[in-house]
Amino acid sequence: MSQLRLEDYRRYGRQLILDGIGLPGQVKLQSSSVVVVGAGGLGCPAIQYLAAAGVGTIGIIDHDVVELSNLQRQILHTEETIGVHKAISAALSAQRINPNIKVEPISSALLPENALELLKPYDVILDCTDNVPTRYLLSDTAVALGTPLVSGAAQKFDGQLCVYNLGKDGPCYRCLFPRPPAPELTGSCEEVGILGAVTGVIGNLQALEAIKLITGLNDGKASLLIYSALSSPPFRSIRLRSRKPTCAACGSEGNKVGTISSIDYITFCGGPRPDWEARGL
Amino acid sequence: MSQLRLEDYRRYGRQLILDGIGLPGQVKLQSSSVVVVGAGGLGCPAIQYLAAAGVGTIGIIDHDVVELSNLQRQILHTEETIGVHKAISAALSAQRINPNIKVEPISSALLPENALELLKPYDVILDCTDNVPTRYLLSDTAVALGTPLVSGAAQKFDGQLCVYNLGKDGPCYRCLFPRPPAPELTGSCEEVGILGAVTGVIGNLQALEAIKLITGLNDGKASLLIYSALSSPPFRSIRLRSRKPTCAACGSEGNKVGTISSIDYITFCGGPRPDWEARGL
Amino acid sequence: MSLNISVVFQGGLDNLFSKKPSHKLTIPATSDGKPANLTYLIFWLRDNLLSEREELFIQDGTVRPGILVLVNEVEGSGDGTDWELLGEGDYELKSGDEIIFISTLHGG
Amino acid sequence: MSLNISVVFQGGLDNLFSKKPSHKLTIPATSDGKPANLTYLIFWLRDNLLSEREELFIQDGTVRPGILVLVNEVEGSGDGTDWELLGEGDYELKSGDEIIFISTLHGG
Ligand SMILES: [Zn+2]
Ligand SMILES: [Zn+2]
Repeated sequence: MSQLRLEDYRRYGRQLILDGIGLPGQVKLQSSSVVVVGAGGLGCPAIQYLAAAGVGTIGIIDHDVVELSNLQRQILHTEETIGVHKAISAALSAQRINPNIKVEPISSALLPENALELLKPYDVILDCTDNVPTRYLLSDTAVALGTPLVSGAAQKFDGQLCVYNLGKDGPCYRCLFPRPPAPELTGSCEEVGILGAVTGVIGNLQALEAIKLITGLNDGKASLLIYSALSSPPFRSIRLRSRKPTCAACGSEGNKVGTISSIDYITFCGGPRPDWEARGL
Repeated sequence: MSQLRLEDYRRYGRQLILDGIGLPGQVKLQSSSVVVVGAGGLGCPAIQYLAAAGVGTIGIIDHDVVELSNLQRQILHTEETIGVHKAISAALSAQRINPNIKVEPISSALLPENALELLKPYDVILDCTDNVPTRYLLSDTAVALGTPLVSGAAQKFDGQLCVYNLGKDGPCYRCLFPRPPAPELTGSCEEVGILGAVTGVIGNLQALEAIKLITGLNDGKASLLIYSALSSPPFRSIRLRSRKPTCAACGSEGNKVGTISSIDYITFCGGPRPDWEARGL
Repeated sequence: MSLNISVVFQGGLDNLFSKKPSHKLTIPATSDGKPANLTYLIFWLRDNLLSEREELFIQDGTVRPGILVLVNEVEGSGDGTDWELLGEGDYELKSGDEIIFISTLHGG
Repeated sequence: MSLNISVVFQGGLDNLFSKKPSHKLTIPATSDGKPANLTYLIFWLRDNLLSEREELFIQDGTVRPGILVLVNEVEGSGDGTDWELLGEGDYELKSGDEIIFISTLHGG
């Protein structure tokens, strides 16, 4: 078991004195690994607070490069890193925040062929992606690996947060949404507006859920948090049902209904476009 | 009225296409000024998203210097700026995020003698401080200036958010809490534990409220948001009453009950200690 | 018998319903005397409240993939139930019910 | 007559009450036959539920400065009322009431 270095007692002092964290919690954080898929609007704030809290190993998967239009919300990137892979740019910023942790940037696209291998080394997966197919791929892979998936999403003034595949009974993304919506209905990455601070709130909450999972502070009850910055009240929590026995991904053998189609995973933003013909369109 | 530069259409494109922001909203953000009091756990994420969104002028008031124990949550500071004034360190990071805005670091303590003068130039005030006396000083000053005050607070796993002095009828901090709690009961700055991501969530929400105020997206109804990271549900919203006619700060002339004592403002963390004798202790 | 219910649209679905997230509605009785159920409500909303782009709300006789339907989600108590637990579209509405339609978000 | 009420402590006040934020309580009738009001509840909580440091909960015959008391705050509807609107300590409790005690936070 790793121990804290002397200066870590000073660095993490304010969380070391928390009931529920303490020295054992800090050692757990230091020994744990979290992978953040997507170093964009959600990934940046999530990475920031995971790094600051002392999570020992942070993987960052993103194959995009930084553009000027990202800087309005992706606060780990700067004008200096325009054109650099986001995974690298975010890793540099994360190491500035905490030079004592290990950051592993991965600048390849997450694909059905490499997802299991890329995600396997990590204790917790954060879904900070910006598109439906990768969300299904991440959920199905998290089920296969038995890894909890902290899923965030944000559009316009709205956000959503959920921990999928939580413990023995927690539902997966596919339990709630068995079939993906048609790609032509969800808008491409470019079209949808987003206020930066909304991604900030959700990404922050994702880091927090990861920290709760690692330190044992999660209550084990799956719920969906819905955020709407312009509504009153802005937050709603919805208790979720258990894992669905008929779920094509996480259901029990013999009860599964439907199959997981590889077409569910097509279309990473900026990647291959969906096969419209195959969808009868 | 200032106009956007050509590259700003690219930089802010994702929020320019939002219903409710658009070009007029972006121009309002660019023409507006926000002052963040406290460049700590709440101030850092707030500054970050105000800067990224293109708020034209950001004042940062903090007289502390960066310490290693801050880095677990104050994500604009780094090991390189240990020993530097937080206002300066945060300003440097804010300019990295957005070189096109004006950042005004102010490294002096906010005191009853200078509060009016320091805060007067700004359209919105963010209370990101860490102590009770400064919260009263900020609220009373915001009332005197007629400026909305976006107040955040965070301790341990809990946070609170409220916009005080909102519009004609919104209550001030003193309407809700007429008398400060005794300093010996609230704990000093050092003693209280705090999880970084909790300050992140609240600081982010403060930036968001400021952006709503500036762009006219605030619904004008005062409410208190209560956050508890370990509770289910984690957020509760509480509608607040109107301004209290008897409030010693914002009440109507002739109806005010009680007076504002200068002792309410004593004890900036690391500053002068309260006069225990005067308090009969 | 007509029913008074609340309907809430979230995750951008309000854009399809005159950009209004909350609606207090009086749903008329069914014409065939059967109890009004969720499926009846969904089609009634299409015919009477939907302002645009039906395909973003209904597909194959139910809400399109990516929409979650909740009945009487009670905040705080956390005892909301999503509609699959209630027999999906067969859930019989009663006066005072609150039905929430949430579209899953995918942006990041 | 005894009353069944819920009491919630937030903002760190749960630490004074066995670290438990939510309590379902049965409050006995007053001994003098007067209706049980908020002031009665506050003292009953002190005598029966408080586990430590009374001065962090009560001062000068009411809750200490920095504590907000809400009666039947209904989430979502946003129609909670804080107790000053209800005549402060004179508010008469009824069965089913939810009373929330919130300590203001000051950290940052
Ligand atoms: Zn499943
Ligand atoms: Zn007032």
